Amino acid sequence: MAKIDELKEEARKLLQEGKVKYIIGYTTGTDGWSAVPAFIRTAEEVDRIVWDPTCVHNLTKFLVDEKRRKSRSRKPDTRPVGLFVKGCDSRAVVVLLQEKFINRGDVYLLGVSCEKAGVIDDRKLAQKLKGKKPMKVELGDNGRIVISTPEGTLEVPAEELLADRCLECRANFPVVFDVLAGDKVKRAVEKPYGSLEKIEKLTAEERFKFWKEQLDKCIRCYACRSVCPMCYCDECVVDSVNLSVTADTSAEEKAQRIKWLQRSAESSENFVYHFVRAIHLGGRCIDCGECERACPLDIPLRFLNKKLEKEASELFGYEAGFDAELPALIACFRDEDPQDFIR
Amino acid sequence: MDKILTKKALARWGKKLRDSRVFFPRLSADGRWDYVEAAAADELTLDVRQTAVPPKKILFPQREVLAEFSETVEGTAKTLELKEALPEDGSVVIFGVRPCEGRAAWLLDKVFGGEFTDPYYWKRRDQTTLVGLACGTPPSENCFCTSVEGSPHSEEGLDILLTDLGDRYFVRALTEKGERLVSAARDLFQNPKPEDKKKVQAVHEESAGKIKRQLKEARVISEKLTGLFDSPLWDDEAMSCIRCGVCTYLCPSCHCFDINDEIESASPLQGKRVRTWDTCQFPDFTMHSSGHNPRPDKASRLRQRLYHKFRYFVEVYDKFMCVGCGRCITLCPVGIDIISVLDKVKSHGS
Amino acid sequence: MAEEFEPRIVAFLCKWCSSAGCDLAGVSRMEYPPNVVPIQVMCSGSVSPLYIFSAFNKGADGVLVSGCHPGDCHYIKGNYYARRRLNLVKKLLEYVGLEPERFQMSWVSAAEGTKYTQIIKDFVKELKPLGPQTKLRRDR
Amino acid sequence: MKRTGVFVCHCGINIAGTVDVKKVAKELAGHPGVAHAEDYVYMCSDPGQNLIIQAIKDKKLDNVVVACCSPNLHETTFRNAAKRAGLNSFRCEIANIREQCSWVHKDMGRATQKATRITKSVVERVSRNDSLEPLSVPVTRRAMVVGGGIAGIQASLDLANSGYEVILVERNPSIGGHMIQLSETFPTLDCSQCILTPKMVEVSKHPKIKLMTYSEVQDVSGYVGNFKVKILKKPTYVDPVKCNLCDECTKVCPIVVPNEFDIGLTGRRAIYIPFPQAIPASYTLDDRACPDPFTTIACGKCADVCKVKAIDFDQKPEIIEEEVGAIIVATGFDLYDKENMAEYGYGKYPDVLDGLQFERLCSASGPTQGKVLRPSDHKEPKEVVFIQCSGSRDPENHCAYCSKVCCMYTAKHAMLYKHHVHDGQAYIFYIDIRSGGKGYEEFVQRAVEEDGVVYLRGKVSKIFEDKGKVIVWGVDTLTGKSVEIAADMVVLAQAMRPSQGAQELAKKLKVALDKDGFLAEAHPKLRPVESVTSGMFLAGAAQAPKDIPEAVAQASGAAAKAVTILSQERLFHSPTVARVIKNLCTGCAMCVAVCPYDALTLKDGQVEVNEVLCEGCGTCTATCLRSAIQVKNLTQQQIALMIDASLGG
Repeated sequence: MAKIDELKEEARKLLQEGKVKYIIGYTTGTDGWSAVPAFIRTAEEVDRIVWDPTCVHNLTKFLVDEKRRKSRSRKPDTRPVGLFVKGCDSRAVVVLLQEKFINRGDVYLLGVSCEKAGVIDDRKLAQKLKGKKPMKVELGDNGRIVISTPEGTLEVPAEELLADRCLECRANFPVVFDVLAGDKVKRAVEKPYGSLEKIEKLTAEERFKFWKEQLDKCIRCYACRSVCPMCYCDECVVDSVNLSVTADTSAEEKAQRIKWLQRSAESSENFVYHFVRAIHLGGRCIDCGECERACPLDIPLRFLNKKLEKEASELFGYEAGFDAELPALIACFRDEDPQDFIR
Repeated sequence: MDKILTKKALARWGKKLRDSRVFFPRLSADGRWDYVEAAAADELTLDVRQTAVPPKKILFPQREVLAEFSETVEGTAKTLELKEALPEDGSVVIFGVRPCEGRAAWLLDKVFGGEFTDPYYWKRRDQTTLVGLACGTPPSENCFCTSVEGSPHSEEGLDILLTDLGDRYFVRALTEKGERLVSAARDLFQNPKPEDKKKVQAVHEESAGKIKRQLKEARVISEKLTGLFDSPLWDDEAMSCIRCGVCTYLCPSCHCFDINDEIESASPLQGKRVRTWDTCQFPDFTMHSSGHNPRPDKASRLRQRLYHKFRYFVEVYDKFMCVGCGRCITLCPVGIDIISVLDKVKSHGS
Repeated sequence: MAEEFEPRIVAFLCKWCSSAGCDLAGVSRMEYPPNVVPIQVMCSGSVSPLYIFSAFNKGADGVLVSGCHPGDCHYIKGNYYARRRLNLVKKLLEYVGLEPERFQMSWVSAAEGTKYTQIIKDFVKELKPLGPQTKLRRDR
Repeated sequence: MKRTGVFVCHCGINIAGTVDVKKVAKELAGHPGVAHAEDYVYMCSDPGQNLIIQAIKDKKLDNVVVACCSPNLHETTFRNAAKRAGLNSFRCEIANIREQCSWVHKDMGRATQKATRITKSVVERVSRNDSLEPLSVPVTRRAMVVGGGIAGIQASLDLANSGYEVILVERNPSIGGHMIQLSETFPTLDCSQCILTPKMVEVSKHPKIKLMTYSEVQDVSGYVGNFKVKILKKPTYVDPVKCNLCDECTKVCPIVVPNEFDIGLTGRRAIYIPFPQAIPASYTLDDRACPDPFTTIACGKCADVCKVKAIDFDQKPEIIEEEVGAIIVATGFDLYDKENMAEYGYGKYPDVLDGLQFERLCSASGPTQGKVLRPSDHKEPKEVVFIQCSGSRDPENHCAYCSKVCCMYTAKHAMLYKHHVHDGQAYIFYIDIRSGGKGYEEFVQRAVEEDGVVYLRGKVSKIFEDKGKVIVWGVDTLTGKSVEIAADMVVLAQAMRPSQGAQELAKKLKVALDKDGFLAEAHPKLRPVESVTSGMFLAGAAQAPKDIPEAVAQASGAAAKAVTILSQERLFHSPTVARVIKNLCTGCAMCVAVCPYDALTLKDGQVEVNEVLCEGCGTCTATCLRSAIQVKNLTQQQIALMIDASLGG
């Protein structure tokens, strides 16, 4: 990870020469050890930038705000935004390009290869530390993660702390970037969808029980969609405030807009919400795992999106976020698409 | 009324209360702490880490049916019947409530009380007994109750405060409700000895010292806010905000709600009027039907959250609407830290 | 007395093939159980996954989407998009534990009144043993 | 709140027989937004319509729902009624409670409940309808006819004589179809070629007909009134203008292949003219037969002997693009291949012919100049067995349907045979005799009485060769005796099938096919010459087996239908097209990708709809992740309400 310094140099140059508006990267949060998003505007600030296995966030999300700001300002600053991207994040950028949400020129991509590691799952870390407070989490040599705590440092094999999605990642280095730190080492994943097996092997009734328990927890804080870079709609269809509201829509019609689901965080409504999110992410989710990480109630949302990712690849040979020129999964078809389920 | 309860007896106390619904914090299958209703077999356990969802969910549930309506049709004549739906009767006991959570209830009392009282809230509140547990060690890294006029052993809002004395609890009944709960199992309790009281004193003083995080001069900040409404500070601080509802939904003192009619049948008209949690952090919270939104961006929404907690509420009730539980810090997906934001407010311009 | 359970089914029929096929079944006076309320859409390609989720949420015991046979779509290729999109929906619903029988899709041409009749008969027959769909239904 | 009126039709007992229409009306009266609900015995009758019009005026209705038969039947009727009452016609919708309810159920209670739900859902839909005005588009006032058989010829002539340009596309080198192969026609026994050739000539000379033979339709795009067609013109390698029909080329051509015109009874050269009266009168070099006209491998003898230098090896396939307003499909039929007939020897016996081969055998222009001789040894057959329903009316093994013309042409065949071979004996095996048609029954009687044709009622179980004879085993179901005939020749009345390649063409044209592969008409009774795709019409045996007079009649019908479009200055296009909700569209352009009509384009980050191209299919709606594109009067909001209504109440 030493190469990160090259990126910081690049970042400093970009800011000095005014090539970018600002840079979205990571810095250490107020807890003193875990990374949080940072918005670096001056060369001096560049020193705040950090790169370690706690850099979980998919910063691509902030391009959505950037676009909003741009559209609102009268004479927008058209310079690109510098953006730190991991492999998964870069695939999010590809999807945003594919959906013409951004232009390639809008971003200057500072790519970081996860090489053989990735980012950690703070829940796994907490379990390892058994109450000890971490002070720093770094990637050591030979794929071990080094955690320093007041009680001393401990080294753990990366696999034990890495987020599940990193363990199943097939793009552990950026697919698109302007500069790259680290090497393009492909990690071999023998079971890209292994984590799904334990659910898939259940009976229908067991699966329903599992998902009901999980989704009953949902309080609809919408952290999952708020943190998701693919959820860039100004307004989510499950909220549907403006839908079909035109100049001649009566107040009454506004009041009776479509309610695909109720606001109440009840089982049935939560199911609809998460169905809609899952299906809308079909062929778009790039498995950055942010939804699952952001969920304050630990709902394993990744299992929903991963399932559709699997189906898309197995049924239609489609993989999201590798080629911005391809049509979207649901905007194309093949004559030989399976139809065994159709009468 | 002060009593002593041995830890062994705690479980039996719980059993004695079978005529009420008993809640206490438990570790769920997926490793989260949560206030859940005790089943007959369950052993009461206390002193745990902070739950993600505060006990607010019991006093002020995320979904509250306010009324049910149903229409009857005779030919073309229609009559609409509306019937209020108060929470069902039945006493509730919540064990292991943290002093900050108790204080939060005390703040909600002010909001839902006063000139206009909220029957739904109060019915639940009145039939619920809060058994608090003083924090020996802070349940969260981000506790800062002492900075917002609370303490790890504050009593506001609680009916009983337990203090852990190692092998036993020091039980202080603070309200009639609390005393009733104790007398319901009189034989389990002993009277405290003088040294017990000293020990309690010690524990309390010590625990306050264990709180690491601090928000200095909260009152000063509160004053300072008045001048900063239009400050660019909010834009900077909100840069990483993703406009989710975590900080507010999981805040023990946030209490904003939305009211909707849930139509179940269009003809004949049938449905419920329900109150659900809402949050100032959602874009549509202030969305007008005209499409205009007075709080159009996340900066204005972050500002609103802080102003409500540290300015508007202070103006009305002379209290902070923050009890320093630190949930919004711990659970924010992007690490926005209310303490550091407020510190910036304080240092702003000076 | 306990009545026999009668499943409530919503059927999205494309105007040109399946709805016409459904009409033909009528013209030919074929008989099938009245459990299905047809909703005519222009093309199976216009059936949004939201419709299916919503129908189950509102208490449907079964949902049918029927369109033209591949290659016969009045709108050339709408049914191909439907086939892909709704395959994903089906997989998702089954993944969360909904009985596979509850969501079905069929190709019914304007000439296939008999096929439509048979599909409805089978659908109802398959749903009856399952009983009411409560998993996704909003409790009313 | 919009005021909706609901009108429930009894349709005599068609609906009222199984649906309690009064109850439906009563239920609907209580539905929110319904200001008026009533039932009437025949809503489509004048009094019925007046009742609607009155109610609209008296009750100040904004919307109308008529619960009756399929919208395909009376939607227009009631929308016009609503219009007469001053409503926008798009504020009227139909609830189909007949075809999709009363006709398919018996249980009155449940049928009534279903009818109520259907009607309520349509009430919900109409309550969100917009008032719309039809869009209008100019019409390309020319037509294309596909297929140059008698049907295509007739349709082309009728259109041309009504003053419209016609492009007649025929894939073979000459027009004429199967009719030109026939010897005589029933029931008049007049010569088929004699009555067809004048029409063929008229086609070739008609100033308004552009004849494109040896050509195939490759692609059709656009919509009624404005189709764009791509036609592939295959090279004939012969310049018809220069060619003087001297026939020298065929004399020198070394290659012989089976002659399609004589269904393989004779051979032809690689360069050939299909038949003497071919239109256009010109030769064609069949590049599938000739080794390779493009290279020196080709012997080039034909070119050498051609004095007028009409042969041009450099001709290339051409794609010709045409714009037309209407299309008539008359692709005709083929005979069901003898090789499918296991019981009749898979067509491997030379003296077992099919109907068309026998026609050629009898034809003056045929391989035997009209003498009936067996192909095997050119002897005159003394006993001939004709077998009807060969491949027809046999759902288990062959075609389920009746090919309709076989009874008649078999009778004709037997007669013609007797006229050629006076001392011969003709037997006909039949299941039934279907001789419906002017003079048809008399014709069959004549065969029996005048020509002593022996009709045996029964099916032939087996045919095999034995000592130069064709042995026929069958059963006479009237006498119940099994019959064995040692015949000299057997003629199979093979079933009629849609012509080979019709299916692919139908796909290109977006014309539906029925279960047997014939072109499907829009309505079996009321729209027999229209396809479901507006602007496309059907004629001749491509739609179903039929005889010449029927084919001609249908062709004229199709032509007349096409004129109803071509005679318009402008056509009206449904305004129920897609609309973009700007504040939701993020310009991801997924809808642009899925639109089958290229009606959507991305412009400055947002999608725009070309309303003339949009057919309102709504595929865009289902694709859009933000519901930012909706089809007018069938929005997701409307569907959501319909779902609710169809489950509740």
